[in-house]
Amino acid sequence: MAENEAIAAAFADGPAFIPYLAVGDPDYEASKAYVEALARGGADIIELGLPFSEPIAEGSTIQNAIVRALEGGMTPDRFFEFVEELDVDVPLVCMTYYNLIYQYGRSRGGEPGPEAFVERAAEVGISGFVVPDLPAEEADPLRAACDEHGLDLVFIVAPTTEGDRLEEMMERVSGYVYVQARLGTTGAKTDVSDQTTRSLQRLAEWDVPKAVGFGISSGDQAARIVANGADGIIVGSALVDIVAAGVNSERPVDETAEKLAAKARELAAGTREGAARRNADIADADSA
Amino acid sequence: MAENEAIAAAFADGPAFIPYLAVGDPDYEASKAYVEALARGGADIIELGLPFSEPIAEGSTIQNAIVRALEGGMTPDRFFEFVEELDVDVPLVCMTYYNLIYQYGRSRGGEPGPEAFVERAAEVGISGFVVPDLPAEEADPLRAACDEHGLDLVFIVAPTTEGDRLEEMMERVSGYVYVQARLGTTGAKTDVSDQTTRSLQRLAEWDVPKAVGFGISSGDQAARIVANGADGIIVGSALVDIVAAGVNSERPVDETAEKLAAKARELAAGTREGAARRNADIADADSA
Amino acid sequence: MSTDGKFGDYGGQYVPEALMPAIEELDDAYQRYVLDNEDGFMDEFRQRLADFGGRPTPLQRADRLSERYDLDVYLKREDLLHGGAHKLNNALGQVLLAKYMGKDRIIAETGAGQHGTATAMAAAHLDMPCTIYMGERDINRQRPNVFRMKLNGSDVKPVTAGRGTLKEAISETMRDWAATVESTHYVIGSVVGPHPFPAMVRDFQAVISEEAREQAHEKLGGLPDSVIACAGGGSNTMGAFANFVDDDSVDLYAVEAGGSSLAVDEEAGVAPNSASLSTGDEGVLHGARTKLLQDSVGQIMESHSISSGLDYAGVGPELAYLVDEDRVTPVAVDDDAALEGFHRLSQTEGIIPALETAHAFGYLEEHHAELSGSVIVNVSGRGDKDLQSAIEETEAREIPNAPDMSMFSEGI
Amino acid sequence: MSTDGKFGDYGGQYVPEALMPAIEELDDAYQRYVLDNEDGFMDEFRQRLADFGGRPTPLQRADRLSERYDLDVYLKREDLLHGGAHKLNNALGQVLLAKYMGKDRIIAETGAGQHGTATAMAAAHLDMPCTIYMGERDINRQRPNVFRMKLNGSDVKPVTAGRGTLKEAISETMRDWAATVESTHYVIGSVVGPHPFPAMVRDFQAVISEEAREQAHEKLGGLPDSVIACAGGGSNTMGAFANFVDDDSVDLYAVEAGGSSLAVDEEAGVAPNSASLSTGDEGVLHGARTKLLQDSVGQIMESHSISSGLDYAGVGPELAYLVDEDRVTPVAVDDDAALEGFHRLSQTEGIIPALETAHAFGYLEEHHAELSGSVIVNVSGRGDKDLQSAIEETEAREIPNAPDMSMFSEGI
Ligand SMILES: Cc1ncc(COP(=O)(O)O)c(C=O)c1O
Ligand SMILES: Cc1ncc(COP(=O)(O)O)c(C=O)c1O
Repeated sequence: MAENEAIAAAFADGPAFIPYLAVGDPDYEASKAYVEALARGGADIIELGLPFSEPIAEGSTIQNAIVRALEGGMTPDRFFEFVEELDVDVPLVCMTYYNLIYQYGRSRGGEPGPEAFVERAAEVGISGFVVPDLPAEEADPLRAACDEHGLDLVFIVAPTTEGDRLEEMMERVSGYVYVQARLGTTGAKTDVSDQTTRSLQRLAEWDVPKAVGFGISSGDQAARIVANGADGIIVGSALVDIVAAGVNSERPVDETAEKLAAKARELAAGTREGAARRNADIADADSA
Repeated sequence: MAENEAIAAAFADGPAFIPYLAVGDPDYEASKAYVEALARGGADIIELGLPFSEPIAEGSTIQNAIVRALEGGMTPDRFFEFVEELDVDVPLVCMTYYNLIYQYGRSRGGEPGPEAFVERAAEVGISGFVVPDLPAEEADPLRAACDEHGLDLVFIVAPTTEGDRLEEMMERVSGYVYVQARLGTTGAKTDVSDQTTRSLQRLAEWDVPKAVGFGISSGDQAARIVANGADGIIVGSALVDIVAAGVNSERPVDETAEKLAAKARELAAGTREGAARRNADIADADSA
Repeated sequence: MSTDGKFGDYGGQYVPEALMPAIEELDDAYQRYVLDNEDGFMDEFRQRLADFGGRPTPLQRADRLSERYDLDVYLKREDLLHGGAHKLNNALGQVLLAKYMGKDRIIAETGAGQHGTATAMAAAHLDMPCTIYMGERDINRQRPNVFRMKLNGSDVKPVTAGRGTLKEAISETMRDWAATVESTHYVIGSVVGPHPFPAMVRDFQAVISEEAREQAHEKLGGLPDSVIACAGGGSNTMGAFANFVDDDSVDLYAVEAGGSSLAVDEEAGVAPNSASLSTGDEGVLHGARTKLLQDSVGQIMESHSISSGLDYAGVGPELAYLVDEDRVTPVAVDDDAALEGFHRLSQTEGIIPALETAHAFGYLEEHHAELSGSVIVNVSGRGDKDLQSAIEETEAREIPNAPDMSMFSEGI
Repeated sequence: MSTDGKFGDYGGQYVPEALMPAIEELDDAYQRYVLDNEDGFMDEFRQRLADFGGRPTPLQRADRLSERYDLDVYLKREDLLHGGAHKLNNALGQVLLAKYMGKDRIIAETGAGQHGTATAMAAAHLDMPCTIYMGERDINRQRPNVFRMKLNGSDVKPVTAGRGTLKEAISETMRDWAATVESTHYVIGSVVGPHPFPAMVRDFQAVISEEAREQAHEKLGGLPDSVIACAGGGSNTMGAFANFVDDDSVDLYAVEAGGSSLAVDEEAGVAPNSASLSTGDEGVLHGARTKLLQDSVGQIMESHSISSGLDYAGVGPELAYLVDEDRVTPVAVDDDAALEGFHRLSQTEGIIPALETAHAFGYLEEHHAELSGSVIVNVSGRGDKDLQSAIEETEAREIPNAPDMSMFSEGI
């Protein structure tokens, strides 16, 4: 199984801060400014959502972002263009639903199947995928295409994922696992579930990085989660909320970008802070 | 079986013109003027409708008259008062539905049954009854009360009445039979059905007077029907139409009364004319 | 019933002479086809009720109501009959009979439209031209039912006379019939009118209790202790009672619409209820002697109920007789109790009853403590037709178990 | 079906990881209770379908249509099922299954409200708290159904996200389920979604063809030549086909909504039809691989039909498979033909069908000459819910057999 080097590098020197935004929300240009703001704010990896019309795994925050992006004219080809034009220096992970990946070949006159999509993604500089509606059992064709192009395939591990299913997933995962902090769909929440801790324990035996997402909205939370052992934190809705607020209050794009950068800085700092605490704990434990 | 003398007298010197009006239409005083106008116009007998809330045997013309009369406050007791006060010199027949006849005793604190109603009717000078929803089979109590007070009970013979039913009816009838000119309910029509002729033939063997009604609206028709052998003609809707027109155009009561009198004169004249023609025919036949 | 069309002193044939041949002809057809199954009429009727109507309807144990009332409550599910009410049993029977009689046209009157829709369905099914008279005001209040009749190919004739409601429609239908008796059959919608209608409609509806009695033997191992049915004209009532009348151990309850009050307003000629069995006096209406809501001189009173199908001043003569004989217990529940029954059955058993039917459940809710053992309630119809009224009437009152319906305050 | 939840390449479980345990648990329950009748589950299900639902529903010969088309037309009368459509077969099965699984809460999404009302009824009947998600726009278009759900005690939650229609309601229900899988069962309304739903819903609906097959033996003396059913998600379709699939002599027709045209508007992302079997491509939607209406890059297209119950961009994976295998013939009729079918059945047989069902009759009207012998048409539901749309849509067109509806131009 290939491992994408850029992603591996992002986790190499400590826990990673991984923000998410829906690409094209609310339009192409603004969206570019927002993603670049995240990079500026300290993102180690960025998850770029390619909007699908039926986002069954999303909370309403991201669902609304997707509706805005689609209304703004986002398509797979525009998405690739977007990535190509993007001026950032961090690895990019494409988060989308399987039907868009599967149909892309056909849209270019070929057969349906993931190869064409992955090839094009690799071309524009994508480093990996998260596909929330693709279970490990159905993932072999996409896994194979990723391997061919040196891309990672990230799976989401739910609090309820265990036993055989977990095995199957861990056999196919690369880059990092997306540890779902709690049941439910995406959406900013203030509590940090101790389901997270249990999940991290269950995953301890595998040495792939574990990035925790779902409901993280503050630097504080990020710090606590990383202190608890996470190798990364993924933040989506809390950032999309800023974009949505900007849209609703018709704020200028650069102001919203600045707010996003600030939030990213807070979260990145929280991530480092958590890492420091954890190292201190380990040091404590060592010295005890 | 009693025979009411006044009614017998009305048929004694030739065919009778028998108009109908709903009492109290559109109000007590106007109604009195209208009935008196009919008498003035040459009525030989007058049928006075006591309005019942569910007049199932009436056409819409008379149904609407009944609604007006009820809204004008007509009740059985007001009806009797009306008859008592009426200044006309022709026999009066009360036309109403059986429930009003049946309940009157109870309304005066006694038992239900026709006696009280008939007694009171006799008192105020009614000479007979027509009860369109009372079949001969159910008529014995009313017949008995009529006999006691010397009142007639008129039955309606439909074009379809024959055999045993006709026998039963003819056994109980007195005064005259109401020969229904055609199927259907009351209402002014211009054609004179030849069902009438057949009905008259069927009834020939009984010597009770045969008055034809349902749909007669002109002196001409009256003449033809009487010429065909009828002993009387009954006219309701054509007269009620005049009352209704008066109500609708808010015509003064005396004008409407005058129109009614004029119509009555036309119909009475038609009746005499028919009688003359029949006598001539008979004379012709005799001389042939 | 004696053969002269009387139930004690009730019943008879108080109709205009012009209609007598028609009802005599009908009586003859009733005797031959219905009572004697001539030409296999009843077999065809039963087969069509099964295939077209969906009979037998279930006798369902209502587990949750049984628990609530500490009774064995069984529901006879006439709401599942095609059209959504017991009305089709009768309409199909009469339209088929008209065919056997060689008639080529059907007329009927309808108030709320339930009988009209049932007749229109039966007429379409049997390819009989059909005219339905309906008061103009009722047409405006019951548009979905009017539309259903038209969809089924019936000619709906608005009656503008008088107040434009059921009574004027009845007169208009009589008028049509009086003029067309030879070709036309008048389908009366309940166990009312002149003989043979009360007996014939009862016999068509008796399939309800015929099935229920058999189903009770299967499910309860014997007879129920009581049978409860709402009563307007009384056709679902007589249908539900007929095969239990001779079982003296079975108590029969006819639940009338108590409206807003059992007292009457003589002055206005209005009875704010439709409880003719409970409060009416003997009299003659629409062709039969029966118990009526009338004022002291015998004018028929305007009745009232939130359920238009119970809103009638008369009642079937046989029911009047059975009440006088103490065989049937007449009871009444008011509009509020009926709405409570409506919500109770909807919430507790997942069955939304017609507002007519809801009276039976209102009675159960209020009086279950007086009952014991097993009870069959006749679910005479479903409530889809009543959603709008149920919202409005519920909003106008304090019904303890009503759901929050604020979102519907502007109508559905 | 193979045991991995696939029908050929179709089907599968394309769901967020958080739901996998729930659908694995459900799959286990499906195997045990439904397939192996553990604890007598299927016996209780069948008994409740009979008593509460009114099964069996008749297989009725449609005499007048048979004559018109020179065929033996038989109607499988699912319109007589409690609630007025086949939907209850599935809803009752799933709510009961949830009870057996020890769940204490039910959720469902609904578009037109048919599945929601069926679920609300079943939940009331079985005393299960129930939440129904429904797009805000759909709520406003389907108020009577919303009211029925509330009357049955369900909590109807308006979904305001996006356009406020079915797709947003589905997402919202998924969201609820993802957060509450342990206590809650999600009742999917058709043979769609991840395994085991397509197989399980088919098995609950298969009672339709189980009965029909037996009834055909009684009434036709053998198998029918064809079975016709409308197809949205395809649950009434698979229910009507399931027990005939192995009978090669029986032709199976799935009638889809052809809408206004079978062509698509890529630009607008709109397919003015819902004919995914006839015109769709393979893809992944709502948890399963199946045939879909999608644009060239794989975004799901907005579908269209006058019947909201057919208005869905996907279709059950098993149907997609049976079409690829040439076992099921996919056909489509347009809105006009569906309305003609609607009026035809109403006028000719006295049965007002749902607009969904009307597509099957539109097909019969247009293509009867291509059929021969005996045909069973599945009358998946009754049209009471559709009266308003039927008026509006009929008025907007030239439908040859439409009745005069001018009196309804201001609505019913
Ligand atoms: C459902 C239902 N139940 C009862 C009635 C009352 O009629 P009856 O007393 O004749 O059964 C009606 C009349 O429309 C009705 O629709
Ligand atoms: C009466 C009726 N028929 C058919 C359908 C379409 O669903 P399916 O294709 O799952 O049977 C619906 C959906 O609401 C319906 O209500």
